[in-house]
Amino acid sequence: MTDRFEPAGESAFSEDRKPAATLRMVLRTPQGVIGVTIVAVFLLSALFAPAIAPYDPFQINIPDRLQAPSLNHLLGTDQLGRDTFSRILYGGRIAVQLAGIAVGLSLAIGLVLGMIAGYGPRWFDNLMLLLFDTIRSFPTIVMAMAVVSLTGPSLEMVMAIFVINAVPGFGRIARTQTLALRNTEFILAEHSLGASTALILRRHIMPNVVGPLLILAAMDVPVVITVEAGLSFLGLGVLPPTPSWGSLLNEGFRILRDTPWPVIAGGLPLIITTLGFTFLGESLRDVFDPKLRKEP
Amino acid sequence: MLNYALQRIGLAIVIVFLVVFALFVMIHFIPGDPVAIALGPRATPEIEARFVAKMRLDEPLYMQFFAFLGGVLQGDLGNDIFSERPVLTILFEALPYTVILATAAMAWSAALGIFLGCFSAARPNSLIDRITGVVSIGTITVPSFVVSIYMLIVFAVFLKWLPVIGAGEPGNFWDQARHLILPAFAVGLGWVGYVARMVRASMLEVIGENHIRAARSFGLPHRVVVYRYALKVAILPTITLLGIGFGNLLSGAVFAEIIFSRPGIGKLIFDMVMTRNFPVVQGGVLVTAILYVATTLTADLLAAAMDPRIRKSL
Amino acid sequence: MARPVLAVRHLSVDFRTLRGRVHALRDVSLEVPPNKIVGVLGESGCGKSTLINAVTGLLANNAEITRGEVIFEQADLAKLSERELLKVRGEKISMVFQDPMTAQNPVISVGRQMTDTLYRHRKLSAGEKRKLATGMFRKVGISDPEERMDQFPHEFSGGMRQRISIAMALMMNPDLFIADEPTTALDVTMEAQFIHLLRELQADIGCAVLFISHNLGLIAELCDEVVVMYAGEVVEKGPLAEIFFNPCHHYTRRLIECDPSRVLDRSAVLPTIPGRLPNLTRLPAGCIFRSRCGHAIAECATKSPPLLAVSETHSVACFNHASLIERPAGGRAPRLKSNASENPVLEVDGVHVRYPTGGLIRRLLRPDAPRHMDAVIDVGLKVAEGQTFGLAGESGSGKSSLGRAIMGLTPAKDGSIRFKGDEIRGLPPREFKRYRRAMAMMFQDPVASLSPRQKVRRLVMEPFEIHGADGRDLNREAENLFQMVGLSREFFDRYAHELSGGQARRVGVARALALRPALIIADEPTAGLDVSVQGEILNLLRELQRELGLTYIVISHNLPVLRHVSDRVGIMYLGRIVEQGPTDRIFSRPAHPYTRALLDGIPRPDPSMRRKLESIEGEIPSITNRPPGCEFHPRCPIASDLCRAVPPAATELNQDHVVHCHNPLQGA
Amino acid sequence: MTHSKQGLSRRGFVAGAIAAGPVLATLPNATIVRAQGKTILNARLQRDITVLDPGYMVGGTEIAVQYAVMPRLAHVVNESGTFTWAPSEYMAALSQDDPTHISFELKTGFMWTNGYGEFTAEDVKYSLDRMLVSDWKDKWLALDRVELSGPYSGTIVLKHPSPAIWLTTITAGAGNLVCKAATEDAGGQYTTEIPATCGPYVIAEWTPKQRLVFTRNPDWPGPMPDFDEVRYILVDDDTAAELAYEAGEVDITRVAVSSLPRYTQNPPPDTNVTVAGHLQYAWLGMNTEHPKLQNEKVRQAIQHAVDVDSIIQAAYFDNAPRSFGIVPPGVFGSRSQASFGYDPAKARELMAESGVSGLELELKTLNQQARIVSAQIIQANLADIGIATKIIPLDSGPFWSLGRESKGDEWMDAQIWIMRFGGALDPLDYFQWFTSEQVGNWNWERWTSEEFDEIYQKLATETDDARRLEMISRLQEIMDESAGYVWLQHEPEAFIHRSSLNPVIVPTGEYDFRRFTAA
Repeated sequence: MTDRFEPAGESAFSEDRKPAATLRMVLRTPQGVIGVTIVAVFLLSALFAPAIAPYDPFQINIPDRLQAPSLNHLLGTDQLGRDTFSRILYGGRIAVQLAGIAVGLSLAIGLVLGMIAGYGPRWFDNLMLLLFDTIRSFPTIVMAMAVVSLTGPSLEMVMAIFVINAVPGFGRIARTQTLALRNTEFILAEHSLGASTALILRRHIMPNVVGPLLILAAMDVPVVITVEAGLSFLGLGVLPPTPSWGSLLNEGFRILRDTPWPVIAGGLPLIITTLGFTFLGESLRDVFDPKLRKEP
Repeated sequence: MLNYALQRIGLAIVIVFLVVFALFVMIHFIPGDPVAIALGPRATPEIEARFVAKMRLDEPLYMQFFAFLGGVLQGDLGNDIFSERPVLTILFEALPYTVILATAAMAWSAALGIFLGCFSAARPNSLIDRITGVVSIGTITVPSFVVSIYMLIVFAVFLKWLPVIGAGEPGNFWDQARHLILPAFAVGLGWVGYVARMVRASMLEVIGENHIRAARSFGLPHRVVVYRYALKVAILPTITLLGIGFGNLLSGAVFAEIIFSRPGIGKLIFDMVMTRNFPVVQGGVLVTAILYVATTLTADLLAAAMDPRIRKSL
Repeated sequence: MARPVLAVRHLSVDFRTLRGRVHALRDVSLEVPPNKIVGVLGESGCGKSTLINAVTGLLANNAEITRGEVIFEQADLAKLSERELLKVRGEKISMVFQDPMTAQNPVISVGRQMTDTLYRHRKLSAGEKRKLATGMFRKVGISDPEERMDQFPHEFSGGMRQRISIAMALMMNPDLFIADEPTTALDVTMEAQFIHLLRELQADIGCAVLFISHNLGLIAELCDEVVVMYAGEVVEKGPLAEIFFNPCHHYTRRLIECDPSRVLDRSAVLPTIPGRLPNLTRLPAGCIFRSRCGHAIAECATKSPPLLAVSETHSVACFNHASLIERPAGGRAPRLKSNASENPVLEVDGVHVRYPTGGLIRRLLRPDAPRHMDAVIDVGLKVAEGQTFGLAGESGSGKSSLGRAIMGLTPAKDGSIRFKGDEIRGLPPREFKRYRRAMAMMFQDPVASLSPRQKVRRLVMEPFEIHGADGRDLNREAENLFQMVGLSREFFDRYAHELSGGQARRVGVARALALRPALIIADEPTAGLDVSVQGEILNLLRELQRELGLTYIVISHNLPVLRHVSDRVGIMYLGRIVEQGPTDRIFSRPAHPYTRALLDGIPRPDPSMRRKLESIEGEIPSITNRPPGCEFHPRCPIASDLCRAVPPAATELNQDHVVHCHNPLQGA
Repeated sequence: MTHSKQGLSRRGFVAGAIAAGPVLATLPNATIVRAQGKTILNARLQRDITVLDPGYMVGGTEIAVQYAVMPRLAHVVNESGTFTWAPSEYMAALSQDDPTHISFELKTGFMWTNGYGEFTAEDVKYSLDRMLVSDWKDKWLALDRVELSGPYSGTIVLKHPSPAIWLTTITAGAGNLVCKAATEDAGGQYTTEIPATCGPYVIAEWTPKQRLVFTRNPDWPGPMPDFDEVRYILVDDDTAAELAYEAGEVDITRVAVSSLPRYTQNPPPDTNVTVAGHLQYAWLGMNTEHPKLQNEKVRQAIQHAVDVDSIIQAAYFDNAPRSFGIVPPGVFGSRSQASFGYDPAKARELMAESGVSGLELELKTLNQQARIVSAQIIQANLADIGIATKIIPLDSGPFWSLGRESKGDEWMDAQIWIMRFGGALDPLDYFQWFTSEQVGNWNWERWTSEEFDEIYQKLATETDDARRLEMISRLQEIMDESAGYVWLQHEPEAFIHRSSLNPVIVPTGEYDFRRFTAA
């Protein structure tokens, strides 16, 4: 460790891992400040969208359609004359939902499967690896189309497709971490005390595995939104008139030659939010563990 | 090494098998009928029944699956339900374009990404590092269909430097190369960011290791330390990433293939699922799964071969 | 005195960290005269590494030299540009680092790495460079250098890799050679070989050496002059003999007293230095050592003591050192009595531990390859109630595997393990759980053996959670346990990483004690602890044994520590106990040549007891590739043909002294 | 060239008001691609070909390919704004002798490629006979038999009078003729490789998923077409196709309706916009049997609630004629008024009368931008009258199975949907999917009317225009009364092309390359 100085008796993990302290550490770098700010604005604007939005995002107003940005409509209007700025604000709510539920679910499933794979019997580990590899080898597009064909496109389906594809990533990291922990002294120490597997997994392995996964989760948030945009492009996205960022981008793309505003307006929040989450994710990674790498 | 390779190959076969099986299960549940999709109200129950029989969809799932596997073993992937052309032929028409696109995209993005990653890692937290970081993330985020269309408007419509559609005159290398530039750019752009972030992260980690300190303590110049000593170690996980990226592009370059009207395998599969032309879908998924597993395997083996620690012990 | 090769003057270094500015070095001055070996002595956190990084210009980005200069060949290295520094590094100054396993690039052949360091010599052809490199290889004692040049670092053992490090460092015939804890990661026998090599090479090349270590014995063994550092300051410096025979700073004196290898009396309580290093972000006013000193005077609280000359060559940073000079170092320590009885708590007989190797496909491909390796072979031992059995051996000797097999953490293949007469080998986990109440294990790394995300109180109380509290008042129980191991209540809510090594070890002890076990297996109880803290833990263990009638198995590679705590000692080599017997007898009259070599390998913190020769040659063979006959014969100085062919049986000499050797040493 | 057209057979209809320009209009001059001394036309191919056999084709682009290389009896012409048929260049004579007999006489000297000899009446008979057992037999339902009277002449005998057969069948894809000998050699049917062609162009190259290239047929006896080479280049995506046009890589392409305003108001240099026809008809369908929609008042309320003009404005950029029934403008019998219109007040009134409240409906539609925009407007309109609507976009697989009993039980759940069919130039073609027989197949609205079935039967054989008009009006009225439909719009088949190109595009949207001319 030539990178940082460690005062005696404290490890690289020093201070504590309490959320408040972690936040303090993150806020000590410009990158962290930007990340936290953007993510905070993202969450707040989603939460208070009804209060901030100047228009009803669903209000169709044909005469005002396809307007360029103006004081009336900060980011212009779409094909149905709806206010793009309001739709983006509400889209943020969708994004929060998508991110929260889809990423959260992937994390939870990946965590459980990964931990059992890493700690449990060899055959289960092999089975999980096989499952993860199979999912990865399966063309995502075909999977998405199959799922959507079955049920029609919806937010839930976008989430389901994301979860199916993201679980292997989380699972692999959880597994690797668990494998690494499995032979550490403190786990051995728990064994020597006669602790049950469930107790060891729940209390001693999970808290150590979940940290790296949270970092991956932060970095996956923008990925969900881009996935949603891509699926919308292929007509496999969310239900209209839901103002998701992906569908905004996709709708904008269709009328790009007439007006570039919807694409710009739909793309900017996506890029900014991605930057925010990535910065936050990387800061978290720097705080928790510089060694962790994101698996693609 | 041989041991490792054999193990991985065995696993790969199982994975391909599972992928194809999963596909059959999906097909079993996917609603829709190719004739109705193609002909709309002109589809009569009679014609529909004929096509169902053609695709063996009236047989039990396991029968369909084993019939397909039996065909595969004899090198027969069935025929397109409408044109009756052999699926294998159709796939081999599309495959070269996809492979060329994926190769070109990964090649340029890896070259630039590795350079940017090293460059950033050598100056962590400097202004240049930060700018590179923002740009990398930007490239990761912007959906490739948006990039594609802007590239088209700028380079093909306004500047008229590059062609818009197709893969170029068959057999004309330069024409094909010209047609490759924009799609390869659009597809590779996102990967520049990925690779750069990845290389930066692993470089930072490696640069923190003792042997780099040792190399520096022997007075080796910065350039040698970063690009020879550190990169040689840091590149290993990146190779795996590139393998996965390449594998994903085989079926995942759909956006670029649609917008640039390139006859690739990703778009082929997409169209064929849309029209429920299942024999082509089955063949396509089989081939892409094999290629995916093969490329990731190759990347892993390559990474292993480049790492003497693994090379000798395996 | 000749002009020093290196002169550090008033050097201060700060680190900008997320927790504030760390004042890592403050006003450090020292000189390295030509052709001399200067030792820097200090415990962890004293700033040794920062010092050498500052000298070589390898400080991290967040470090800043706030004051002072580093004069090397009339130039101030602290002010040189990176380009100029490059010329100095490698050519004039070179280094060897602590961990040989990570010091070379894993994907570049060692030969290439060697010749790369010669990149400035454009005149040399590749062949000549290679020749130079092979010559250097030969010099550091690597056989077949021509072939081994093309191998990769992982193909060498730890000892060999440290030799390669030296070879690389000395390629350019540097004027100054810096060794940063070069033997800490090595086993005793390897360490002895390394020190010997270093001395030879230094004499041969004639460079100045800056040798950094926490190990008093090594410093005493190797150095001409000593600089003692504490918390980023030089507290005392002078010629070796002055420092060891007439230590003036209270820290130096106590450090020397603490070394268990100095305290020969087995029953004595080890001296310790209570307290912790101060926080270097908020420095206390006055003397940095004041809080732990015990001899502080009023002045110490207000002023930071400067280095004062005691003699021409010896100076010390202490206001109250005069009183010291009058008192002789090392007082009489109080004694503890052992209360061992004859009832065996644990009987181990003929135990094997075997680990499988390779998977199914490997087995198919190479059917003749070994399918398993034997970590422990035919081990038998008996521990009586209240007794301490010491298990010694180098890394890979199987001592930890044996400990884990006894605890049922690793299956033992055959033989028997009886706990208070009950056979516990091969019990299913459910049934074994009953015995876990009565047996406890402490693991090597004091911090890493505590679950990192649980509060200390919960950790200590966990045994009750697992085995049931039996109606005990857990709060009372917690306080009791904490009191027993000497921790205050304020530690209840801490996490493991917030503890120092010593505190964490105490928590480990409390955890082990929670269910009042009869037997505690302590795996390297002092590993990772500074000398000053080792004593505290050993004293605590002894005290608890006396109070609670505990039985111990102490596993350690550190023979002085074992001598202190054990009633009986077993020496393990390649999975077998090659010799066991009463501690005094083993240490005074070892019968096995290996035991003898281990004992000879202990560096004495006494300049007057310098060893002349390295004890044994070679390295420990791999356990998958055991030599025939007596497994020690390739390294044994007195091996005969018989040894090479026939494994020796157990020979009982007397007084339970058993040895596996065809030719037990005379006098045993 | 004898060009015989009898009054009876002149089934011409006034082409409706076409927004951007008449088909077959002569357009101002500009340059067309010329390379290496050759005149080359680059046309966008929207979908790759799969089956070129007229009996088993999918349609669309495949018909365009057949038009270029295969013989036919007649083709569509526009005579001063009226669509009618004219004998093709292969014909010495072609006439409708009486309502059930069509006589033909071929010219001599048209040779099949690949050495299959001359195009004869035997080929005509073979082609039409095989249509009766083909996938396209519904188009030839009226055909009884073909009687040959000589090697080059014969008579097509119909089972009953069928005025529609000219514009819906003989001039359409199902009227393309094949070579008997070659087709039999190929096993009776073929897919991507036509065993023998006989047209001014031959297929020189087909690179699957890329392009299909026609070159002049050197053995063609008739006047040579204007282009040495026609490259039919595959571009799936509309946006990409527009860019390809603007970059000069194609000379003619179909454009999305949403792009029409841009190209009409601000066209790229030397560009003309051509609308071939509006033969698509779209409606909001309602399942009259669904429990939620059994109440006729509710359905009538919906009929009055939908603001079709807004849909046309938002989704079709004001470029699609509003629909007042299934017969599109330009086709005989097209209406300019339906029995209901946008009237939210009346819609609310009807809702009140129905006594239904808190109605929640699922609106299913194909997953395409314009339809989804339309659906959102309908959603807003229905919300105005107290009906909550959930839009369910479907991809074509599940969508086309939606109301069909043969595809499982989905049809029971179908509530309301946006549907679009395409028709031919004769009104008869439009009503065939809405008879009682079609309930559960393509009549997803599931209403039945004996009167409708009866009139539809009669209409097929009726030849008198006045009575036909009356019947067509009544049929559309019955559909209005079923309250199963809200008529939406007729989407145009719109194309942009170089001004120097005179394209000939049949109203259903297929290119007729052989008649393309360059100025």
